Amino acid sequence: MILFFQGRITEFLLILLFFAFQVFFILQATKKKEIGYIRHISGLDAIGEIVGRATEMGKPIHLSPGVYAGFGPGYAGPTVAALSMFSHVSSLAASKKVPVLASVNDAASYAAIDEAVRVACESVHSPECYKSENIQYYAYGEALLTGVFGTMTRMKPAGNFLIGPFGWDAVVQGELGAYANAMQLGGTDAFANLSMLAATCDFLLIGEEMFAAGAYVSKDPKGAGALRGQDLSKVVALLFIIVGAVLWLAGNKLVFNILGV
Amino acid sequence: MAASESIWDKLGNLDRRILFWAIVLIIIIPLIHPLGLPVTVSERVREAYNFVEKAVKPRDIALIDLGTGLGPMPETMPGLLAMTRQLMRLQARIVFTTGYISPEAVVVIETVMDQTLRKDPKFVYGEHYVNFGWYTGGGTAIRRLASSWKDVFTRDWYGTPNERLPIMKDITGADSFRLVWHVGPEIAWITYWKLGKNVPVLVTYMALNIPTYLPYYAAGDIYLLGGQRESAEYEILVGVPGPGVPAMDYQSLGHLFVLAVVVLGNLGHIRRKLKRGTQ
Amino acid sequence: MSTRFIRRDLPYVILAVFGILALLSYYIAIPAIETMAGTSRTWVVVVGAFAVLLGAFNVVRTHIVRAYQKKKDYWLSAWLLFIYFSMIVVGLSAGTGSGQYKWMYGAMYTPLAQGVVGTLGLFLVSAAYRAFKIRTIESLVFFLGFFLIAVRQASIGPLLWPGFETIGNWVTLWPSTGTMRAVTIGLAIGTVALALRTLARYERIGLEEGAMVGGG
Amino acid sequence: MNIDPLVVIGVIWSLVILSFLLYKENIAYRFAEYTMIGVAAGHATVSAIYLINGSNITPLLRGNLLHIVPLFLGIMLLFKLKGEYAWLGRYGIALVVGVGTGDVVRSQMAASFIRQITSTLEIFTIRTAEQAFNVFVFMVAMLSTILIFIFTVRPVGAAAPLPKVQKLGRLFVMFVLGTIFAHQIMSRVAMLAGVLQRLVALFGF
Repeated sequence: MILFFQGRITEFLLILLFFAFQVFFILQATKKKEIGYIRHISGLDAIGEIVGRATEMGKPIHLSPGVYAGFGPGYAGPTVAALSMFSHVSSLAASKKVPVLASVNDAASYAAIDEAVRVACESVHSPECYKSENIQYYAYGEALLTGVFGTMTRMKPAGNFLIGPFGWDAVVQGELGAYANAMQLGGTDAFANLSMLAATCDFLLIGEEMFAAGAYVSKDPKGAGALRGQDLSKVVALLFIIVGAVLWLAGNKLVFNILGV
Repeated sequence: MAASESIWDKLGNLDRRILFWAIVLIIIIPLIHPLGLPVTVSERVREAYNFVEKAVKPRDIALIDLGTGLGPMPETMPGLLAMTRQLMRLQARIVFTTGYISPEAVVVIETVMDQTLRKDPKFVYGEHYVNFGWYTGGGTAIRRLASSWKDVFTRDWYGTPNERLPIMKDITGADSFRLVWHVGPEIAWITYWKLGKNVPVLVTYMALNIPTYLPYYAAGDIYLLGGQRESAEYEILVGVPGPGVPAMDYQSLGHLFVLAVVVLGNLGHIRRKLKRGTQ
Repeated sequence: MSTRFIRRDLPYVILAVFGILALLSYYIAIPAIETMAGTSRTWVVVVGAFAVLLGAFNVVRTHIVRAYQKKKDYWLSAWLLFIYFSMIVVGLSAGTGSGQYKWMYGAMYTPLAQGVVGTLGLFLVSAAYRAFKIRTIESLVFFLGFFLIAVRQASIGPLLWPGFETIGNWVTLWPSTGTMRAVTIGLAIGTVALALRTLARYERIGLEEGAMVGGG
Repeated sequence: MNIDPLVVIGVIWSLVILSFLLYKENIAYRFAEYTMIGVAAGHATVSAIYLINGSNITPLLRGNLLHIVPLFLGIMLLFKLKGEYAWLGRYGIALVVGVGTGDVVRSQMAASFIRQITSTLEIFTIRTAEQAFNVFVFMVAMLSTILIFIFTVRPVGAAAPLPKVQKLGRLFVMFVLGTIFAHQIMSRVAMLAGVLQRLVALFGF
């Protein structure tokens, strides 16, 4: 086919299929208006707990998307996940009048997070939760960390959300949060930095759990439908692996070849 | 009994500054007085070295791309220097670029060139090596580089236009390169250059990134040099002394110290548990 | 066009149009799509640069207010502003390649950055000290993995017993790669699903105003 | 002895940063922090101005009118500084997020989905019993870990063992996180050593 690039056709069809799963289950769930079974995800349940703690203590919460935040192809995924998560967290914080701090070193992510927090706070008319000086832009990773050193020691936030494309800064941000006795939720894509968040944070989102945040936290049929669609995509992946492996052992490379079309 | 128990508990509850000072001393002492602990070469490193030896012919073009700033340099610099020296010995031509978020990595390129290429009068800037410096856009730019080099770079870092650089006669896109040596975390090199254009990709990065890259390594997509230790091993293979091997002293001690710290952290806790068990 | 459309819906239209364009350009071989996607990528770079200005101006405003109101450490804010404007004056008049500019950067940013990076060694030690308290089976397994590799990575380990090297390599290549591959596939599915939801406006990413799309 | 003043300044700055941890939060540290933020913001501003000038204003003045779009979006972004007009900034954000989101789909599908599955299939070229064992361990780790991310299947009937398998998957994940923590020691110690090395070198060892 001339219309498609060679070697990317299966890939494209799979994207369409995954999208169809999402739309189908979201529409179905919205029509039925019921939330099906969703496994307990302790990291995501902790969001309410952390914001609640901040409310009780009368202290702010801190959001950080990590040093690699940005919308380039390598990191856009976790950055969008962070954006979705922060949007939920800040509207929860806004409803409880908890101030939101954020430290970001990528300009575009800074603008997006600033907008997310501002919108969340304005829509519940909670001006104390958003102040433009609390959402800080630091230009470069090292400057970001000195800033976080300062923010953590001086503002002593009660909760710390470390969600996004973390890099070498994971151990610094996690430990600083722990020194400040903040209750921390961590989640990132790269395993190297996830291990540091696992060592420093109270709650951990492993892998895909981070991307389920928006759908899980909303507790509405739409979110449940989206997760259902995501699950079906994983079943497709499992089928590819299992059927492909069995065929491969029998000397047939059909699945392998299909994926390369 | 009570006194000893409090000691155990204290060891499990130390002020972190004691640990900080301890690790500082553990690193400084071998720096002042090298211990010369031995280093062995592992399989992965030998593979990468042999590949370069076999694949690179005189006048082949190699791309060295930095995806990191100054931070990881203690770890990757020995490998970077050894690699550059090996390519020089094989009479390859070398192109430097960096796609890090800030142009600070250009400083690293300058250091590498100062210590290797600029010392050898046989290597002429613009003909045998060239520094294109900094590009923005991360993976997007890497993809554009693969299809058309001049879309991203129309001049080198010092402002010389491409037309005045003799090496540029042979560079159009990914197909012009014999190999890519990427120092950093950017998987776009694998996506667009290895999988897209079938250019061999070698990766050096910090030890902590070995596991992230291992699936690609196991799948045969890349050659991998992870961390200071394997950097030092590469130095041994290339055979020119550098900063890598002496660093293994404090690395070995540092690892043992971290292990000891983990045990310390558990002492009070385990003791309490044992005591509860005997009662 | 209503205000509602301009303020709430139009951003999503922009997001979806350019997102779908970027997505399709990789799969569908129509030169016009490729060109438009390429153009939009250069736009992103420029808008990103404006975002840098936005962020920097916000820093400047914050510290002007602090310096003016004489809050605690106001002289530090004044110093920050002094540094900021000197960088700009030198950078724009003499150029970023000039000796003065390089000196300012090299005398301040580079060594400070190196200092910050150096703290990672310290933070790692304190994280190790606190993290590996063996309380549950999960933390025991966490420690076990740590122990196997830490002993291998110290070049003393393989000298004591060559088996450490073999076990360390085996563990990293088989069970670890298997686990990480599963997580990578999960991440891919999660990312793709989230991205598609974002493009289709099922996901909240903070561009909406007034009534929320989801709960919260 | 000839000492470069930059080296001395560099070592002092690094020690000031370390003093935060080796001693405690102090005024010298705060001074360093504000300096850092000022320099970083200044450098970013200068780079951004050059970038806007080079890749937007210059081509625009040469008559390439399409460049008006990002210029317009960018200027609207700056309205975020003024509370009531902040919503004007959304269009620029939408563009950046949109392109990034579109791009990420394909980079994830290619490198992290298709490629990971095909390379999993490739390991099934089994010749020896040892290989078979390795592949078995690999698959147990992989399948149990993938099943962690099944969120919406109620564990009844055929799916009843699901929670147990998920627990096994979590153990694998924790084990790997432990190994990776250990992989990091080298990098972090090297970073600290980089700073200390300059300090030691200054005193001439």
